[in-house]
Amino acid sequence: MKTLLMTISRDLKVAYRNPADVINPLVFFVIVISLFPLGISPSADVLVGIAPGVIWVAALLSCLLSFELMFRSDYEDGSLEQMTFGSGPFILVIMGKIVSHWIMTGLPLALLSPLLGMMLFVPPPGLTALMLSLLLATPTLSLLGSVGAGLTVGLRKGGVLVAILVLPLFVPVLILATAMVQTGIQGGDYTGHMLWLGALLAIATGISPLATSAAVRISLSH
Amino acid sequence: MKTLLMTISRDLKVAYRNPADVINPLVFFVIVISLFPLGISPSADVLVGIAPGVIWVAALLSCLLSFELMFRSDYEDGSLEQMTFGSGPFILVIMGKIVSHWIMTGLPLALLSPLLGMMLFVPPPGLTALMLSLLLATPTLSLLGSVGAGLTVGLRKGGVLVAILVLPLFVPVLILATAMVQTGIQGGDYTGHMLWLGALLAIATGISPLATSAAVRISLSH
Amino acid sequence: MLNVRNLTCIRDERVLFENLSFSLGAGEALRVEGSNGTGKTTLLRILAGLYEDYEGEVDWALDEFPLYVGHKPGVKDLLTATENLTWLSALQEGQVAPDAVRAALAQVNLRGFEDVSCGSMSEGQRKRVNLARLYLTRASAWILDEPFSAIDVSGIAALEERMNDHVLAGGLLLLITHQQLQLDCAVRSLRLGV
Amino acid sequence: MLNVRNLTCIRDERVLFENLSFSLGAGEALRVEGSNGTGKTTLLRILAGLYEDYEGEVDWALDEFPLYVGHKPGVKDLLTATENLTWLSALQEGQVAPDAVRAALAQVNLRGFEDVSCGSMSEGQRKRVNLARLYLTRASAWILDEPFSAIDVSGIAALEERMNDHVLAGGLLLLITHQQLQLDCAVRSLRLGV
Amino acid sequence: MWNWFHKLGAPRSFFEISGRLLPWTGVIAVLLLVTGAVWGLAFAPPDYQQGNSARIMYVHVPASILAQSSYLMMAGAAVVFMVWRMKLADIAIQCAAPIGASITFLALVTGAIWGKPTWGTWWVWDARLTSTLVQLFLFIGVIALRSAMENRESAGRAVSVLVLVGVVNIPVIKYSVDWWFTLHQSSSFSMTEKPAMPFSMWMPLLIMVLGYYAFFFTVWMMRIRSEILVRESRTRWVQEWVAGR
Ligand code: HEM
Ligand SMILES: Nc1ncnc2c1ncn2[C@@H]1O[C@H](COP(=O)(O)OP(=O)(O)OP(=O)(O)O)[C@@H](O)[C@H]1O
Ligand SMILES: Nc1ncnc2c1ncn2[C@@H]1O[C@H](COP(=O)(O)OP(=O)(O)OP(=O)(O)O)[C@@H](O)[C@H]1O
Ligand SMILES: [Mg+2]
Ligand SMILES: [Mg+2]
Repeated sequence: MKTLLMTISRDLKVAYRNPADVINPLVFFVIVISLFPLGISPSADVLVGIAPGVIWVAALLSCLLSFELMFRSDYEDGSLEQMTFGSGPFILVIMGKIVSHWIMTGLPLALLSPLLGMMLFVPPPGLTALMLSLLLATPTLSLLGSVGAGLTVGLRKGGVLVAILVLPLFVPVLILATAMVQTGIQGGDYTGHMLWLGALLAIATGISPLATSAAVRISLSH
Repeated sequence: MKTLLMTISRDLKVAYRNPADVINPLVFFVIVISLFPLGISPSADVLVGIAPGVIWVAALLSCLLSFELMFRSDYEDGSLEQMTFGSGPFILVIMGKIVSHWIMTGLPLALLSPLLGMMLFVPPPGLTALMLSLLLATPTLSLLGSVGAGLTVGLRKGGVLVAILVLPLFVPVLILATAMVQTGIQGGDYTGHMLWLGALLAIATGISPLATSAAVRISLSH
Repeated sequence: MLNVRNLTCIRDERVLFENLSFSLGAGEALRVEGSNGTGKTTLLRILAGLYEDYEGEVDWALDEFPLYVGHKPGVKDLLTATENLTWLSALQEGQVAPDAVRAALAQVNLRGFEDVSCGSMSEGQRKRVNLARLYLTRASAWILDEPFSAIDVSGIAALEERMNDHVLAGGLLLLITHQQLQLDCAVRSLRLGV
Repeated sequence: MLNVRNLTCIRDERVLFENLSFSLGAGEALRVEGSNGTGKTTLLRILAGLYEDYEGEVDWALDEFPLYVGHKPGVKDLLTATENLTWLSALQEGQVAPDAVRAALAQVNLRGFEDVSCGSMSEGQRKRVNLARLYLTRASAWILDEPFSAIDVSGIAALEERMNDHVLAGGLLLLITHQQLQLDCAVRSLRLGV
Repeated sequence: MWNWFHKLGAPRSFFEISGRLLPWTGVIAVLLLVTGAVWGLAFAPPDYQQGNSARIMYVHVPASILAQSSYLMMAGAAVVFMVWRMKLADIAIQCAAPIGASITFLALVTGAIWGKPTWGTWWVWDARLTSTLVQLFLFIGVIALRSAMENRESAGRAVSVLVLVGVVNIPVIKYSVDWWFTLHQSSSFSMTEKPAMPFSMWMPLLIMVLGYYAFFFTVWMMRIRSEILVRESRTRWVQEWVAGR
């Protein structure tokens, strides 16, 4: 437990020293979303129809870009290999890194999302659904993404390889979440969607930390 | 001139040794595009309307992710600093790197695009416009992106910072190119758009290599 | 404490070592020698559990993990010397007192750099931050891969003294260095390569 | 060939050197000394044109760029030793014969590793690939920042011989090392720090 | 049983056993495929609605079925590799991925070709199609990860982790995609209602399915054998075997 908290506080400290790591994915999120009115059409009817999909795809992509940073700098300066010598279980270190990743990426995205929803003319009930869906599903993204990040750390392949590994895994989250937002926009009841997203989160929590710590160990030993 | 060719052939050799660097952006492109039907709607009517925007945004993003790789590995292993000691002008090295980036990213994207257009139900005249727009505008992306890549190399910020720096520059390209594809889909004449895209390419060719070589020098001296 | 039996490692079709067996007890120091590329780093990484493509057996009888110092500096550029050292030691030791951290930094001659971020340090200083762990650790086995690289002459002397103390106090030391080594304790030597 | 006048460099409020002036002609060697963090690397990077935040003047009278070897290995992991060396030298020299490249690799004891990618080499071997340029270059000024780190004893001896030849043939040498140096030619020394 | 398992797991004995098996599976595959193809393409009755274009079914359906089970087989090999560290299993994963990817690709392409006459379009974002596409991406991920890692030992383990995470996700993906399709159905096409086929149609289909499996195993074994030769090229027995050819 102490290992977990220690890791989280260290990672947050690094992020505080270098706030760009937190701000950049957010800015990226905003920019990608604002490309769509430019590339497709500025009219409200069109935009509200595509809004859930666009916002969610943008959220996926900005998470994706940040996965790379999850382990890379620790790998490069050798701190990752030091972590395997910790007195606490290694999986707690990994969980700490996943939690701090979510605090730095998923959480701000969720908090920012209503604003972007408004930019795309999403009505208020839709905004609530949007934020809830992000709060509930971005932890799953961080968990699944950590596996990809762990597998590719040290491969100098940029974010693209991680993207290929984890995007297929994100498909269910995307489908459920956008359906939830659409239901919300139409004023429907989306408790069922939330339960399903919760179930996905539970599955990911069960599997990912184990898989990631195995993955990181493998990446270190080569 | 020899410096230019030498650099291109070296970079292509590295890419050949590690084809993933070329294939991955393509796969990313395909995956991002296939997220949209999942996130928005699978119906042909909706998809053909958003197709030009979606394909172009995906192309922008997969270029973006690959900019990072343009100088990073050369920076990390110290070859970039060696390049400044070359007997030929440094700007030729930079141009070589830009050209090889385009050959490895923009060109394959353009060649693959008709297939993806088909998946989003774009009719044949639109497909031609799509491919032409990519062929004409991706060099501009490589040129502009190189400036961002040069400025951020050595900052360990992942792709996000580059994205923020260059995305605003990409806006005119995006608007012109999607307008061109839309005209194509509706069976109109898009020579005017092509001229404009050509003009952007000419401007970028004039400015970017200079700016990039200055940027790289700055990044090195810190 | 350490028992190695029939260790064989082959990388890229090149046999680095074959059927290597040795054992090392408390208070013993082993220096791994050999020219560049003979497999010294690979051997130490195997012993540290960081490389697994080998055959043979490695048995440690240890209560805690060994302390490993590798080619990489092992410090985060964005954190200060104090923060780095606190984190690195806390990870392994559970908890460290701030005073102890300051004292360790002073030992490696980084007084005045406690709150400088490691990114604005010289090569040697960054390495020193990592090596300051030698003054904090309770690990009984040390695995040091070229700890002296980038360190200046007086720094090396201080490190040698610390290693000496460790071995005399019953610690185990595994060391690679291409430089001359002046330890008072007995140092066994293992030569790799022809 | 090199004229330095009133060079002052301040990093992070720390004065590294102030009003440093010296000049160095053909056939002269200068060793920059000082403990860790005194500014040796910074000085050499300034002279190589890689760091620009200084005051004072640096004048080179040279036809071509100097040869610079820094802390980083300077080789691409994905390319083989031959490819790396060919590219590195061709960049500076225009064109190099394949035979010359093979010969240079043999000089740094990498015979048999010509076609191994540098990513699967040991630390010292990677450094040797970069240092093999010393056997190919026509540059008359060499700037070497800790060239001996990670190199084994016999490798250092060979490099020292090469440097000696270079200086005796009228070259200029700027060198940092924390290790002992045995050159037959005269070596001036510049001490940084207190 | 265990004895046998371990014996088969040694690359050398696998090489020898598979060497004896290979001609048989090869012949069976060819026989089944030829019979099925001739029967299905030339003699089976045309579909009462779609006419002759439905004959592509004999290529498409087996490919789709095999595409799914090949991932499961690969996952089986991954479990074996993670649990017993059997080198052969790693080789099996490495060799199965490209075949599986090609079969999945074949299922997609034949499906698309079939879609043109029946649905009037090459591609529809239908649940089955989409999950097949996602599966192709999973295969590609496996291949991409393998090719990105230089060290064979760690590549094997990394790929197994990925394959296992993927296999947990396959039912989730399938489920969510099915559910998504029913949520906002866009077109009236559906493949789920299977026309009750006459014997003269499903028999050649069954033969084709079996033929695809036999073909898959044959190619898989051939790839494994050549990979064994590459990996064990230093050992005496490989050198003797090569010399003996
Ligand atoms: C790219 C397009 C297509 C893809 C990716 C695709 C994929 C699949 C998949 C995954 C299966 C499941 C095999 C199983 O679970 O047993 C399947 C079966 C089948 N497909 Fe397709 N399909 C495509 C197009 C078509 C078209 C256009 C038709 C005909 C109208 C068609 C007719 C069938 C039939 C009849 C089956 C067997 C049904 C069964 O045994 O349950 N498919 N296909
Ligand atoms: N990237 C940097 N940013 C800010 N300050 C730096 C940076 N690198 C070094 N410094 C400062 O400059 C001083 C001199 O560093 P330099 O690398 O020149 O030392 P050095 O003499 O080469 O030391 P060493 O023997 O350890 O290599 C250091 O004490 C440090 O305070
Ligand atoms: N990442 C790698 N991939 C494949 N082979 C490698 C890798 N690193 C090293 N090798 C091989 O293993 C051999 C031993 O490398 P190792 O790093 O153990 O040498 P070393 O004795 O530590 O050398 P040095 O004194 O240069 O540090 C090298 O000759 C090289 O052929
Ligand atoms: Mg070593
Ligand atoms: Mg230095």
